[in-house]
Amino acid sequence: MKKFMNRAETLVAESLAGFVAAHEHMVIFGADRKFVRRRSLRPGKVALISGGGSGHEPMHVGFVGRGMLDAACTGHVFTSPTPDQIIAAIRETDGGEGCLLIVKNYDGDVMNFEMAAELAAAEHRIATVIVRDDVNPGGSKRSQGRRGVAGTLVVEKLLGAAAEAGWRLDELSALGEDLNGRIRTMGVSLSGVTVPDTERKTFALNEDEMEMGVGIHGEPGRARVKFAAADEIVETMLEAILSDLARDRGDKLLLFINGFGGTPVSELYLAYNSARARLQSLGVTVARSLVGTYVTSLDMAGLSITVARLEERELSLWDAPIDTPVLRWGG
Amino acid sequence: MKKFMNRAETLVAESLAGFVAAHEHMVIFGADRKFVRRRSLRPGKVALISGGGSGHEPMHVGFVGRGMLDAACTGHVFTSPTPDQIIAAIRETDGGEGCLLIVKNYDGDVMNFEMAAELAAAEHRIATVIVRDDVNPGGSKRSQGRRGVAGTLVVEKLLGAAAEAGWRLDELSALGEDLNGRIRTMGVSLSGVTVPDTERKTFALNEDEMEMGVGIHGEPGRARVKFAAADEIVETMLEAILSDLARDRGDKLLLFINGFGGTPVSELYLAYNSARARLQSLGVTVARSLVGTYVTSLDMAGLSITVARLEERELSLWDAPIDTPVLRWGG
Amino acid sequence: MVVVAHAALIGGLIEACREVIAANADHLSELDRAIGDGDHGTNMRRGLEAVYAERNRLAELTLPKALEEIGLILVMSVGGAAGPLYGTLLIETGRQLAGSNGQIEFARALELAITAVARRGRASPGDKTLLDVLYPVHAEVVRRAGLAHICEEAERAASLTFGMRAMRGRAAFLGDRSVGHVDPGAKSCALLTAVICRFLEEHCPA
Amino acid sequence: MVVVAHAALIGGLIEACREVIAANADHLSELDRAIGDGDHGTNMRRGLEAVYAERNRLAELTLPKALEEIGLILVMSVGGAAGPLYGTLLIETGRQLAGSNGQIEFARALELAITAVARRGRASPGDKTLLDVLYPVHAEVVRRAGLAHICEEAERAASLTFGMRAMRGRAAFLGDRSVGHVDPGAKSCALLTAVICRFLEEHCPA
Ligand SMILES: Nc1ncnc2c1ncn2[C@@H]1O[C@H](COP(=O)(O)OP(=O)(O)O)[C@@H](O)[C@H]1O
Ligand SMILES: Nc1ncnc2c1ncn2[C@@H]1O[C@H](COP(=O)(O)OP(=O)(O)O)[C@@H](O)[C@H]1O
Ligand SMILES: [Mg+2]
Ligand SMILES: [Mg+2]
Ligand SMILES: [Mg+2]
Ligand SMILES: [Mg+2]
Repeated sequence: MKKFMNRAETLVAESLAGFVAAHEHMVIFGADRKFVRRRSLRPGKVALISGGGSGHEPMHVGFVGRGMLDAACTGHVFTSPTPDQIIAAIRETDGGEGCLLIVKNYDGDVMNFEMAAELAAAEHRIATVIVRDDVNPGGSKRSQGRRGVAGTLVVEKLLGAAAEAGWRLDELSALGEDLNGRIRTMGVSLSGVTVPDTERKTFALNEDEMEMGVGIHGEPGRARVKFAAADEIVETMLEAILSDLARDRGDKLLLFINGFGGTPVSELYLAYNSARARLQSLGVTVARSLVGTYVTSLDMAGLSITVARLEERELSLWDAPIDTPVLRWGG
Repeated sequence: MKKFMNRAETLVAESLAGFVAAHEHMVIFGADRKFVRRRSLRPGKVALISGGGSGHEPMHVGFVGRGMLDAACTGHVFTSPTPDQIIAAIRETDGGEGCLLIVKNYDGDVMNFEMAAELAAAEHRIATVIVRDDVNPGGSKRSQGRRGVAGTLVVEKLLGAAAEAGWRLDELSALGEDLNGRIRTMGVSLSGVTVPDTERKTFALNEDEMEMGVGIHGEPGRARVKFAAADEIVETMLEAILSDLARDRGDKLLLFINGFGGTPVSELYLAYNSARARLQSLGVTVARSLVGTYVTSLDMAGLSITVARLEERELSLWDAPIDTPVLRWGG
Repeated sequence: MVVVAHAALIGGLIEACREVIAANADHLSELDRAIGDGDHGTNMRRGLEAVYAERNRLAELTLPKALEEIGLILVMSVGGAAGPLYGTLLIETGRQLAGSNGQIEFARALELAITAVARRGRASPGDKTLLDVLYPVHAEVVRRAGLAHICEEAERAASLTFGMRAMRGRAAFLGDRSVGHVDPGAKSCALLTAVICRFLEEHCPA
Repeated sequence: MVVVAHAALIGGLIEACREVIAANADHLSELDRAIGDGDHGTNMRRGLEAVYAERNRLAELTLPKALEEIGLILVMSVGGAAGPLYGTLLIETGRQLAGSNGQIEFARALELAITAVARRGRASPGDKTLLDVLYPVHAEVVRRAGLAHICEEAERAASLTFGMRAMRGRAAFLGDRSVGHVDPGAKSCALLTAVICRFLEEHCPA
């Protein structure tokens, strides 16, 4: 494992320090460097806080800024941040309108954010949206259900725009819950990842194998299958996504191709091209697009496809101005 | 080699088609898909055209848009575009103020752009800037000199802003030439790359080795050395860069950490943190920063450091609004 | 058997727990790599090191208060799934022991704490988690089994997770592919139970 | 020896060149991988396929015009360094032969074309490029050596690049590490020279 690092113990802190310095006009560290927040908080709006383990960069810190998040808490690699970080972020960003916590559905994240919410509940109005965009991993009913993966970016962008527009805490919370039914993601991996602490690959694949249905923590997926042509891979993934996504004719779709860290952007665009053609052949129009390396799993080679079914209201929220280190558009 | 592709022969075309479709509000294909250009050309300005082999995505097509390039020509992987592509781009974007060709200093690129310029010279005013930002590879005087690498982004951004501001062809050409003396880049690689056509790694490195002084075509560098801690690598690179860069005290520096495609952004920020601290300890202030995966070498693991010495005039050009698929800031 | 003072008991337990986790961290991460994200050993070690750093302060506290504080330290340092789970276990045990003015039996306090852990984790018996060690350990405590026996039972319970299909935690995403591996959380729980039993056996009156 | 018609000569040469490049493309890329970017075989094959696709049209042209047209096709299809270099060689040879109203000797036309290639590439003898085959081939043509001899000399010249330090092209970035490898462009040039000589020997009057 060759990584640009000094020591495994300080890797997350050093990288975060670099991130904050490189974007110092937009973001600053919160108290004790427990989180990263917008340089200028806007009073009178609900505060949006997200976070999770590191290893998914540029998510979430890259989404801190006008029109998206107010603060992001980062844990160790693939390890949820701890409640003290989340509580500190709540204290520093809640301007009186309450806090919305956006949490990916992993037991660790859910439990840590939950403990933070319980401990801060006496002094703050808090609501939580748990993002569950992963296609149904086919597990039994009793399993913990869908993971929160790349679709988290979509949820955070839409809620961020809504919060900026003055939506109240309960309205945001309702929108977040509603979005969970309309965003689906599926991931494919061409390689395991090396967690810096352990210096070992999470799994090994042969030259002609891939893992289908992976999440963003280097864990193996649903099934190990034969590597195939891009069109074939995309078709399989879209089929799983569309059959898991309640759908009306005439829906406006957002198509988001996300790289896991080790895949060149040219391949992502090739997959986008393939996915868009496939959707078109099914009579579905792509109304909005995003292609890039946003929600990663360290240096994993692979990508995920996210399809979101958006109504007019959400299309406007998607188009609304955004100014963060990573996503930037509109006036 | 596992890549998301269908056939090696159509890979570049499919990826470009995806790129154009994903950013259809900003860019379109030129005639016969020979190049990509701004959707709406602005009359009365010099046209900026760049290009090169593919494999460096998102450069150059990602830089087509307001405030940067008017058109970009893409060749096969690591292979210069052909003169017919460049001539077509000249014809379609020259609004009468002439064309500036921005070319990375590789023999193939230089010769193909040169042939295009010769063939189009009868009907168009054309000037060429050959970017040479690579630190001196220590070759003899007769060698072809510095390569054009990640610093190309800086040159294209500054010239793009100047062209947008109405600079004339000769002024742009002079600025470009002048910048060549003030931008230096050095690259380090942790892995060879797999050229899709050949399906073989360009070179193989052991777990404890890295290549110092690499370019962006998967070619080996100046020297194969022992892998080291990030601080140490950064120090070696900065030393080579600074000693090759004429420098006045009080200079305003732009620090640009560029990923080669297979390196996670978190590692780039860690390297940025290290480089910034090192520069500070040398009494040099970082005035502008850029961190990301912009000028790549397929999926190579590695990064380059670019330092540019900018005067006030160029700082304003850097800050000037830009609206391209990849770089976006300002009003 | 050496009877030790209360402060030395808490300090000694902390030290023993820290040691067993440090010695087994790689193994725990190895187990986690098979069905999770490979960091359970690292997470637990970070937590135990944080507790160890405060052992002098902790040793001054009453047992219930010490348990609660250790739980909070684990919550704030471990992160991931294990932090809130082990944290809740200790915090709740401590609070139950404290709240009842010493009236509550240890077995009952443990039971309520385990219930809190299950609620926190939305987990049930057989889900292939650390609860699959906690439940049998509690059962042994209830029937006042000897320390050696509890220790053995914890080990046995952990190894039984080998055959289980994970229903919670990251391992659940593997579905059937989670079968055939020992759960890392169950393993760490068994290791801690064992080292605590052994320490008590050596240093405490029966 | 079989004397062939003019059209069949051009068509046959195109076919022979295309064949030798197709058969050696992997080997040429292999050489390019050692000191360049590993695509020389692919680039040349793409070029020769493009020429081959137009062989019927090309076979109708005069030799000078055919050479110029082939050069243009190579320029517009090969890309990279090899495209403009091989292109310039053929375009200039054709133009020289045509411009002089047939007065110019082939050796002189070739000389001027090679000079144009060197100017295009800013390259000198000994720089470890295809010029290191072109110069000796030209020298053999000047002294009216037999085709078999030219063919041999081209091969020898290509193998001599093994010891050279590259001064132009991507290989130049390797400095001393470029020594000890045959230059891919020199090799393709020798292969083409050899196949052309052999074809002419078989099909043309002496
Ligand atoms: N929902 C849950 N309920 C109970 N135990 C759980 C749950 N999720 C995870 N665990 C336990 O936590 C262990 C994993 O801990 P750890 O690896 O430290 O956290 P993470 O999964 O966040 O990386 C699992 O082996 C399992 O015993
Ligand atoms: N400046 C130059 N002058 C002469 N020949 C050159 C020059 N640059 C490259 N070459 C020749 O071109 C060959 C490489 O061609 P190719 O691999 O197709 O192009 P690229 O280097 O663009 O990938 C080299 O082996 C060398 O013979
Ligand atoms: Mg973890
Ligand atoms: Mg090439
Ligand atoms: Mg884990
Ligand atoms: Mg080459």
